[in-house]
Amino acid sequence: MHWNSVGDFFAMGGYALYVWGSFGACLVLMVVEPLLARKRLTEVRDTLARERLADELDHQSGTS
Amino acid sequence: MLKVSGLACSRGERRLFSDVDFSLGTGEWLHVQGANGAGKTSLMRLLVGLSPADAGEIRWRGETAPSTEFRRDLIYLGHHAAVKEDLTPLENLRLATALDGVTLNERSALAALMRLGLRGRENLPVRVLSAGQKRRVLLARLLTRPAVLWVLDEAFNALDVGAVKLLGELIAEHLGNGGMAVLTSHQPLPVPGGKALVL
Amino acid sequence: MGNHGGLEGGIGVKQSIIHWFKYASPQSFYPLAGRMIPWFWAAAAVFGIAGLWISFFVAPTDAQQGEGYRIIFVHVPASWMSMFIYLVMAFWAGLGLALNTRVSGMMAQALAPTGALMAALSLWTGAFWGKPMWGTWWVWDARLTSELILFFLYLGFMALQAAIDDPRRADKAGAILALVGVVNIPIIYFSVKWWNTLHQGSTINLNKAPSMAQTMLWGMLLMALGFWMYSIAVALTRVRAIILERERHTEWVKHALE
Amino acid sequence: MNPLLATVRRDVLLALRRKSEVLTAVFFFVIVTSLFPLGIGPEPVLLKKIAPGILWVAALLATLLGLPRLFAADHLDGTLEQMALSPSPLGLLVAGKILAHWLLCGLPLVLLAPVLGLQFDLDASALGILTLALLLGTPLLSLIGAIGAALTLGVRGGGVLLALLVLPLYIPALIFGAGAVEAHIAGLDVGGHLSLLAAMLVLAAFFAPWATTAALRVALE
Repeated sequence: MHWNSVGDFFAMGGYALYVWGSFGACLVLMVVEPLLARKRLTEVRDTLARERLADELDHQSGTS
Repeated sequence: MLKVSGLACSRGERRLFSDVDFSLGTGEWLHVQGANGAGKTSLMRLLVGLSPADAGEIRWRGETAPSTEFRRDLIYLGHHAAVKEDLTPLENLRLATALDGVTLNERSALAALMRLGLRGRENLPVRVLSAGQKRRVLLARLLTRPAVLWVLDEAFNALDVGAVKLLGELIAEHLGNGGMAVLTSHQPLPVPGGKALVL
Repeated sequence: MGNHGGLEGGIGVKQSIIHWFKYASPQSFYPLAGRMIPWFWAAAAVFGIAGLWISFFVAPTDAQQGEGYRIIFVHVPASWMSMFIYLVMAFWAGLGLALNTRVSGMMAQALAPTGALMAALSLWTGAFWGKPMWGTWWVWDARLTSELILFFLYLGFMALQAAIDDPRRADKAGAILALVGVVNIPIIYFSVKWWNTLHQGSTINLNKAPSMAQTMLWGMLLMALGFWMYSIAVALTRVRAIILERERHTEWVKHALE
Repeated sequence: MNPLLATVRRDVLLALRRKSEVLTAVFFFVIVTSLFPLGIGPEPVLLKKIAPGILWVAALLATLLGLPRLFAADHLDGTLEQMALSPSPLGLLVAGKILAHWLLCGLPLVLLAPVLGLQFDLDASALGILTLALLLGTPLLSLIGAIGAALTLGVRGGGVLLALLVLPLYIPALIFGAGAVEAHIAGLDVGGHLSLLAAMLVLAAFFAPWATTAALRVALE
């Protein structure tokens, strides 16, 4: 372990902007992308569920 | 010679038709009927090999179509004019056959255009012709190449009475010489006999 | 006789593989992907945490670049993945074109955004590495330039697929483009490299990367594995969405969601 | 007649009947190259240095300008369907169309380039290398461009999409084409550049018509 303190760790020997800028961007994008993929999946599922509900309602009222 | 079995086609999520079977021998023709959107044009495009079928098989002379031999035996005329407005009927006809690898001499080209009633218009740009006359330029192609199978999609549309009669005669002649034809149309066709396929 | 049997067995195996590809249906792939996703997430987390641990707490400070070199632990894996994903994408696309399997095209489509993201991350981290090391955000170095072009290829693939409404047609057109891209990637890479050496006087030599210590290599490998697992997990999530979007009117989708 | 030559004859004849379409690309090439000195300043040393790059980028964009029309007209009026169903192999007809595109769009650029090079103070031998490089490079641009044109046929926003697909693939041609002239000006050997351009041309001549044909069949489905 070559970091003397937490502040030392975050300072990254004077390269804080560049190191955290890189790792931060990776972290942010790699959190956002799965969330977007997940959202796309849930949206399709919701639409399909709503369609099925509408079909069932049609069925019950006998208008289908 | 032409044998179609179990043909199926869907557009997007809609199934247009399935289990289409028919066969044609020399001198026979098929009238494909059906309402708008029933898939007549889709069937024709499938038959000539422009789009792939979901299921089924097309055999020509015992071999699976589309093959080069099948294309040599085939003339397909679709909805489009397939005629260049900037060229004359004569140039259109001769260049189109040249693309097929057939050399058409000027006399035969003129004869074909004359048969279709375009005498005197051979060297005018197609741009100045009427819609019916443009259609006749396309139909002249039927006379340029000895193809056995004619597949004509709505060929009788946009034709005047005289041209309808003329095309009927051409088809009858073709069948008489041992040819085959597949036609689509809403209206009754001026060609005797024929099998019917309703989609 | 034995020889004959062996031959038949071989053909049988080959046919069953083709059979498997042909009928690797969306219907059976959808639940399978759903079951696999958590495992890939877990693997991504394990490799990622281990990789980060080595990146920050085990790998020593570099003699020339100080702590700044630590960007290598995300930059190199992102670059590797961006290239690797393009190859995998082209493989699926080609398979779809050759065998007409439905899942292949969906896989290619699901991989493209992740590949583009990796290329973008590689460019971004490259710029953040370049600034402290050479004093500029961007140099027309061979590697950065070809990464940029790879990013453009991803964008083209995605734009083409998005512009075609019929999914079957979009898959085929995308597949042709991906294959053309695969043929071109080595040509582009070597031409850019040559161009760069020709103009060496005006640019900075990027090959002064820190000499690789064993621990650094381990860190990079672990991070790369983490990125790999991440990519698979995201692509599988996306392919599930694509399967549902495309197969929404089939019977099995109606049953699958009940 | 050979179907390939027949296609070339047909496309050239059509272009001669409608000259404006061919001339647009040529005018574009002339105007864009002439704009650069106005934007950068008339200093001969600087202009000479950037001339190969500018002439090549302008040639690339001028080629791109004509590409959307390569198959569009034939697609609209149904001629493409007839070509796909012709007894002649579609690949041969497509090769003919690409050749015609080069004759109508690439060759004029090659012939004009030495004249435009004079604006940038290039000497006679540099102009010769420029022309030679364009002679090898412009067919390559037509071949690669045809793949993009076929892929974007009948697609929403086709023109912009075409540029996005094709321009990255043009980069090797740009690098070696402009590089040849730059190397010559710097007093280096240009054989390597030109033979690599030729090698890429041979590769593209084999693969591009095939890929274009596959893309056209997809577009016709």
